[in-house]
Amino acid sequence: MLVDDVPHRRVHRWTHLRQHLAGYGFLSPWLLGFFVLTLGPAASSLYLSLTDYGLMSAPRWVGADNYMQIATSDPRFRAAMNVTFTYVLLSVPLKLVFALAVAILLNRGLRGLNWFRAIFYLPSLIGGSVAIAVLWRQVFAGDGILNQVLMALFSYEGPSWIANPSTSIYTLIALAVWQFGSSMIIFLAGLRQIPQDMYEAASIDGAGRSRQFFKITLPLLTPVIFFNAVILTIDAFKAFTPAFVISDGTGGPIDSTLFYTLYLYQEAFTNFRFGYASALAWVLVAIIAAFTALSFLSAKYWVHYDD
Amino acid sequence: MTETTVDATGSSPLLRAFAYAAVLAVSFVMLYPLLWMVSSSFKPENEIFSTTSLIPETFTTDAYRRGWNGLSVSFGWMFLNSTVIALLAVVGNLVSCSMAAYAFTRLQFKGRSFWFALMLGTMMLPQHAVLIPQYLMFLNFGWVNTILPLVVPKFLAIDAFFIFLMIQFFRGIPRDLDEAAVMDGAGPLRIFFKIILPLSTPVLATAAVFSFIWTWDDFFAPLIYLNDIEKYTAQLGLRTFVDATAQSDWGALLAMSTLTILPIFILFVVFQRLLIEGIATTGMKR
Amino acid sequence: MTSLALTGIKKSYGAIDIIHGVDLAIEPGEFVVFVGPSGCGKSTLLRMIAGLEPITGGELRIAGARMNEVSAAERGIAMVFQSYALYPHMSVYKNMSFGLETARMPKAEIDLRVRKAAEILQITKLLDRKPKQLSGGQRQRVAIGRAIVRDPQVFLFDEPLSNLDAELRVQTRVEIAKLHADIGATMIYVTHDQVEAMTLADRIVVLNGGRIEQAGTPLEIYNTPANRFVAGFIGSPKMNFLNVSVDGRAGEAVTLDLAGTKLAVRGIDARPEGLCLGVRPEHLDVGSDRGTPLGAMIATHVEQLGGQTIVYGSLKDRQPIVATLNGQKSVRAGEELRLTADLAQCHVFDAGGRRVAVQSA
Amino acid sequence: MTSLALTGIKKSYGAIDIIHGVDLAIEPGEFVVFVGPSGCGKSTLLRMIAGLEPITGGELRIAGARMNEVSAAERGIAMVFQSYALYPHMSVYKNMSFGLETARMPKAEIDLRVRKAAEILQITKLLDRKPKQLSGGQRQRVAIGRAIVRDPQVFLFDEPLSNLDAELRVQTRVEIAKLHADIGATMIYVTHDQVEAMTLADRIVVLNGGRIEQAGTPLEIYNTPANRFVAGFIGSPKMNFLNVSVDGRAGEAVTLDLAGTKLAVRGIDARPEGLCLGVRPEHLDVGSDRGTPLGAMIATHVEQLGGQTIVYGSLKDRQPIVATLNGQKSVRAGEELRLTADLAQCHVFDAGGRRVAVQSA
Amino acid sequence: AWANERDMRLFWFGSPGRAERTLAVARLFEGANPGVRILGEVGGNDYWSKLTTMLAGGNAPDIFQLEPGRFADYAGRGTMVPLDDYLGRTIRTDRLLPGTMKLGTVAGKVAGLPLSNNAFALLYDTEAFEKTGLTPPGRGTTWDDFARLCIEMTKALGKKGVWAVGNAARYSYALEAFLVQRGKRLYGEDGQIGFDVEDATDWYGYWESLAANGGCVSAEVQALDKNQIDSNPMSRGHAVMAIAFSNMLVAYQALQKNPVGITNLPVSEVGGRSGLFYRAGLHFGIARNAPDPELAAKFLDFFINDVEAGKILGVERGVPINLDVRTAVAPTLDDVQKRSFDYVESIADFVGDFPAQVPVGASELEDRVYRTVADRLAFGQISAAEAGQELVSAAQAILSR
Ligand SMILES: Nc1ncnc2c1ncn2[C@@H]1O[C@H](COP(=O)(O)OP(=O)(O)OP(=O)(O)O)[C@@H](O)[C@H]1O
Ligand SMILES: Nc1ncnc2c1ncn2[C@@H]1O[C@H](COP(=O)(O)OP(=O)(O)OP(=O)(O)O)[C@@H](O)[C@H]1O
Ligand SMILES: [Mg+2]
Ligand SMILES: [Mg+2]
Repeated sequence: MLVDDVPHRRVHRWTHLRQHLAGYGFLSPWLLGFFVLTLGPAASSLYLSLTDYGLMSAPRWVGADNYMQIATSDPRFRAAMNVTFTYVLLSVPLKLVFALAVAILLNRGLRGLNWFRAIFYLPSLIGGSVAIAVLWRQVFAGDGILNQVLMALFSYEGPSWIANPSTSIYTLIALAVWQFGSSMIIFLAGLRQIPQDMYEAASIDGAGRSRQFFKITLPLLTPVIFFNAVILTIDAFKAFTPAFVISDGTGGPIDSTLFYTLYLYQEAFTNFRFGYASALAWVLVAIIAAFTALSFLSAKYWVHYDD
Repeated sequence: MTETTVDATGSSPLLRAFAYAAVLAVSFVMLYPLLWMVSSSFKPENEIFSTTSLIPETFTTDAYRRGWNGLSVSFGWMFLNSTVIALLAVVGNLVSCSMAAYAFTRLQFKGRSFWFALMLGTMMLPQHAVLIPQYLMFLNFGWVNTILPLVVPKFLAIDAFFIFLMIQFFRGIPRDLDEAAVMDGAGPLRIFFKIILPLSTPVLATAAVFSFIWTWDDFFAPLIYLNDIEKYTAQLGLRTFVDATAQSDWGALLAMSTLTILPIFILFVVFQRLLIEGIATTGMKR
Repeated sequence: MTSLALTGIKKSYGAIDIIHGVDLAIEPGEFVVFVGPSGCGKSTLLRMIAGLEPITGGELRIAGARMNEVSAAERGIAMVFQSYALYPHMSVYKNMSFGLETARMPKAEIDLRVRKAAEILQITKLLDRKPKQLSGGQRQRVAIGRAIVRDPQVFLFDEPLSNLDAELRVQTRVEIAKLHADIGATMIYVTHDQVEAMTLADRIVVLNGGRIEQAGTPLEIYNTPANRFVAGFIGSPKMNFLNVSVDGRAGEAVTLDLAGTKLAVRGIDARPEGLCLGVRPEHLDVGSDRGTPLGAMIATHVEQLGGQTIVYGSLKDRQPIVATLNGQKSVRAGEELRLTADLAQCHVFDAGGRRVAVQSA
Repeated sequence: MTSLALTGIKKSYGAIDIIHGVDLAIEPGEFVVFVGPSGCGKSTLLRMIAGLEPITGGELRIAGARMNEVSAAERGIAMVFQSYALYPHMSVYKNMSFGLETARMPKAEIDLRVRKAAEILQITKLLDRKPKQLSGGQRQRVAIGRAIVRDPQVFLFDEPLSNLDAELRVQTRVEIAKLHADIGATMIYVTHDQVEAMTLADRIVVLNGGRIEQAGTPLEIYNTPANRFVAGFIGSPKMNFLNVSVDGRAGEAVTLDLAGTKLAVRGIDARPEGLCLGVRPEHLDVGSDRGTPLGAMIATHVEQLGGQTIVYGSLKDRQPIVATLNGQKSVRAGEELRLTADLAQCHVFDAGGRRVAVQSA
Repeated sequence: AWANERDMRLFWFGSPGRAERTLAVARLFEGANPGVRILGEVGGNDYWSKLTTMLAGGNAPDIFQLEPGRFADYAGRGTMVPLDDYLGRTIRTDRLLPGTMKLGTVAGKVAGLPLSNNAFALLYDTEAFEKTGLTPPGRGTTWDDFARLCIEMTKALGKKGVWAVGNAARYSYALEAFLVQRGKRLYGEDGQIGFDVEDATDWYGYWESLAANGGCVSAEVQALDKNQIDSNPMSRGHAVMAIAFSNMLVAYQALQKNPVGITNLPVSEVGGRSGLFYRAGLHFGIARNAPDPELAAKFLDFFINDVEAGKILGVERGVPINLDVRTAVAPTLDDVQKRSFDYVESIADFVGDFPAQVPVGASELEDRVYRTVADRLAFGQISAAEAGQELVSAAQAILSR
């Protein structure tokens, strides 16, 4: 045994090394991207967040001043947080429910399924195109189609949803829900992976459609729900384009659609306070990270993984 | 799997009719804004906002002509630019993200969960925060005003979303198959190319379509990195129709928006079958 | 106790017909076993009865009521799936209680039933585990437990024991028999296993290519198989089919030639071409004084099972033949053995495979 | 032809020990069968040998070289998986050639080997199909073919036949035996099928709870099981274990009391408490003149297998007992049968389950 | 290749029409200066993000376009080469409107070159006035007259959702005219605001009462105005008048079916100050990092002084500041352009002095103060007095940072 020990250890090291090498080999594009494209800029932004830095000026170290200001004396930060949390807390669940509901409807084997699927994906195709601004005004303005329909059906004279500061955020939530296509596609794929015999076993067990849905479909879909929820939440916190396009970058009316990233953007690109904007960015990262960590922790209790 | 296998017992005709009605109603509501956009692209400029009707009073393709030729570079050229960038992005994302996802799901190496957490972390960073440092970096590389800043990062798996997505689906491929390949003497590379990738066509198609569409729709990166009009993408072209202080050409914008959606819509229709098909595995017991 | 009646049941997938019209009446409380080669439609038939697969043609009645259009959930049937189909996200306990909860049974009653079934199947210790933490055999038992707890009127089993080890298999088989005796439910059972089929069945139904070849009690099937297919399918090792020719005929009596050995039988009338003699390996004896001599066999390969010795070999005319001998016999390859058999236990099949009733002359 | 040596092999999942130190030397070209109850660690042991599962403790040597840290690909081992694990996206041909292409074998050579293996396994016609177009049995053969083509020094099989029907099972079993005879590779085979174990093995290794209970030739295991576990595990129906007490002792000779019947044996020394007598059901005879009388048995339940009759019943003192009788015997429940057995075929186990060598006195 | 081949990047925002004209001038310049190549870059809505990024990255285009509202924010941070050394030499100033360079001066230096002139104007739908028989405002119309006119007009139109004019409380330029008429300024030379709470309160009070009496559009209609031509209530069919800039007439007309008239803003008192002045339409600046500022200056000279270039550019960016070019351009104009051109000419006797340069921080004020305060007022969240207070304190806070 003693004699054999030396060569064995070499073999041992080599196979282990090779395993690690393979792992890092496959990860290398990402690693390279991470170190070159992300880490450097992220680090410099972290540094800038501790400085006062404007256009054409050298960064000036101010320590935690920016963070202090955010925490204590920035009313617009609070406004932006308000708007963003409203958006996240409403748009994510709504979009999830909507995407799931449509995915389930479409999973029933309706004739012409391909077309419906494509139609439901259409709104997502338009992305953050500038055309959205016009379309949304057309639907949600005082004389928009929504109010015309409300008038015709219920004789209800609606406000100008998009212009009224108390309703404008909901038009953006509606936009988010409208573009549910990608989540729907991912849900559809997830639904297809649920083995058919699960439903057979459940129907033999006497379970009707709703019980099958709640006891089989939903639990087995939890990994996909989890995935979508995490992605949607992160994206919703970072949402920028909808408000940028629809309010033309102002976050108006009266800051009612001042998304966090929009505020960050204004600070950086119209007010040239790059340092402060960087601090805002890292506060956002911290908030998202907390949310994501929470969801990963909670996943143990409600997400079912098969492997 | 065929489209109709899901209802083993067949639902009642009433339920079916209800499902149809629901789907139809929802799809009309959803489509209205887009229908309006398409119909407005055929209206003269001063009719666009004066009516909510979906049928143009005066039918004209003028907006298309204005839009297509209105800029010093034809819109067709921008379509070409967009296509090149989007295709390269697709290739880049598929290659680099699937590699990363494979490493995260199937390979054992030190620091795996650490890198995984960092990978998730990169998803949380708002792009505006790193925009200027990134710009400086690409400027130093001499890449500004080329498509490299738009394309090279995709080859470096910058879109963690796709890694995450692929991880979810790779997990559904039975480990038995990897192990069988290991017994067949295959190393990680061969397993990746010959087993994992061929079995992942649905998720690869999904990633391909998503990344094509998202790259196609992206305007911020092209805006920042492309300077010459000849290099503009379709989305950038669209944005030049909207002008903060002068007059916007809404007709041309709507017309070109319609045209911009068309290719990706066709792409989607062609690929959608692949997108949602489950992973095909052996008809294994257990 | 419920009766089932299948009348002209058919199944097609698109243009391909899988089941070609099956007629079968199952008495209340009867234990019916389906056997047949892989792909013959056993599972399909079971699934049509369960309501998991639409019936293409014919009628299914349970307790007299037409069931073709009734949903699976409402047929009052329990089923053990070939793939187990355990709910991966539920514990073993939950897997078993799911059906009972669906029926809104009181919690205490559920607990009682689940624990009782778990005890029977020796999975009490596993109740908190998830299916993925179980070995193949353990999963199978959970699947059986899930059916048992519901105490239904009709049980369907699709190869429920195929992954169990010998001992458990015997145990579970006995449990199922006891279950049947206790609750008297009607049971339909698909299996590949000869012993299971023979021991459990009130009636065995032999399927082939979507048709019933024969239905009868185990011993009927064993002793008087309707045709060569059934004869070959039931029994392991398989019945030896030996080509024989008609050598001579004297009134009722016919002399058959088996590789040179003459056998006198009665009952064969016309069409003497393509006859074959069926002898089960366990009915062959070696070097015995009793029985009719069948000639010599050259042993080529010997398997020792402990309680039995299986000798593989061939007759003079190189026809292969297998003999199962009791106990541990020392036979070497190349050895020549004198075969005997009781002609009463042999069968003659005509060229069409039909069994011809013969008596030794 | 390669030898394997397992020395103190251990496996734990976290804190749970699954394999508790296995020592086993396998000769070059030997055919070793692992048997044991479900969950005893058979698959785990196989996977450790294959290199799919890290070895927690102990040493694995193949052809003398330590293999613990060598990757699966470099151990020169082929494995047939319990789940087949065919590559669903490749044709049968590709499935079989994959390993050879991995080894960069010339195309012509690959073709030759694949076709040869396909011929052996009778799947030449299926070479262009995808796995999902195959029946269970065909898939199994492809899985075996995939192992064969690589011409490895060591084959591992994990319950390869469990999904086949009786006939195919026999066929494939014979093919594997032939394969072993032809290529002479070392083979390790996991099964829960008694017949497979007995007929294929050069040596059977009986595992229980992660330990080796006994290793020996099939007949050794059958005839002289080391302990009560092995005795009970091998053989179907299971060996009867009958409680006996020591009634008297005269020098070497001891009189045992079995439910009132006296049996005189030799070879039992001290510790006479908790003895039990093991008799295989197939060694019991009913109403026979030969053998030692074991008393009367009341039949409670009878199973007719066609070639055999299994009688379940109990002795006078209500101990359950099973007897396997040759042929179709008409025994009714409640009937009293006189049991006899050849004491030379019986075993005595002490309180610890160890077999005590006894001779009839 | 040419030994002296030089590339020069030119960056502007605007309509495709503007791009066409600008590039044509660039080609003309290239023709006149062999070896020079001008690379045009057009921005749309996102011009400012891109410009900022390029400036921050030290990769700004040699010449870029700025608008008066943001001019000082860029000029004040030293992003541009001062033009003083080039003025009168490379850039000929002899035929320019006298004093125009004040429009490009920040902190005593000429930071950018004004390209054109325009002035505040009141645009109106002539048809609406004809139909209702009301008289369009003119030099004799006071703010009070205007209020009465608006209320009457709304009534006379009698259409739901249509008012006389947009709510101009949020337009800093309208406020500026209002202030100048009162002898105040929007911004003083000291870089602070040039008015007090009372002025602001009066301003807001005026619009609050006009809105309350139905003279101007509702808050919801006004809120959708992004301070762009096509989002203006008049363009969207909610008003028949708009307070805007003279050069916008062309664009407004394109969105209207009826002929659009142009006139001056109402005044505080008849015969008093008009509140109007010539302001810069747009600026061109030479980037601090430009490798060849001399060449860039040469281009600027060409752009404003060359008659052929002027003819190509027309009045698309406003009325040319070079008087010769003005004369040359006049006959080439169509009817609508001419109306706008004539308006600028016609108020020559009516305009006041050039204003003080807008201070650094003005664009932040535009983005987050003027509009927000006016909207809060319009939606009834605050009173006019509070609005005045808030405007002054917010403006002071931002400008003194
Ligand atoms: N969805 C389907 N489409 C087409 N053919 C099918 C389908 N399902 C089953 N079949 C075919 O129907 C036949 C009967 O299948 P079935 O599963 O009932 O066989 P089985 O008797 O249960 O076989 P096994 O013993 O292998 O389980 C097979 O030939 C199979 O190929
Ligand atoms: N990943 C794991 N984590 C914890 N325990 C495990 C794991 N995999 C297997 N086991 C346990 O290890 C034991 C041995 O499993 P193994 O699969 O080797 O059994 P086996 O002998 O092959 O059984 P079978 O005959 O049912 O296939 C079982 O009790 C099983 O529950
Ligand atoms: Mg089946
Ligand atoms: Mg196993």
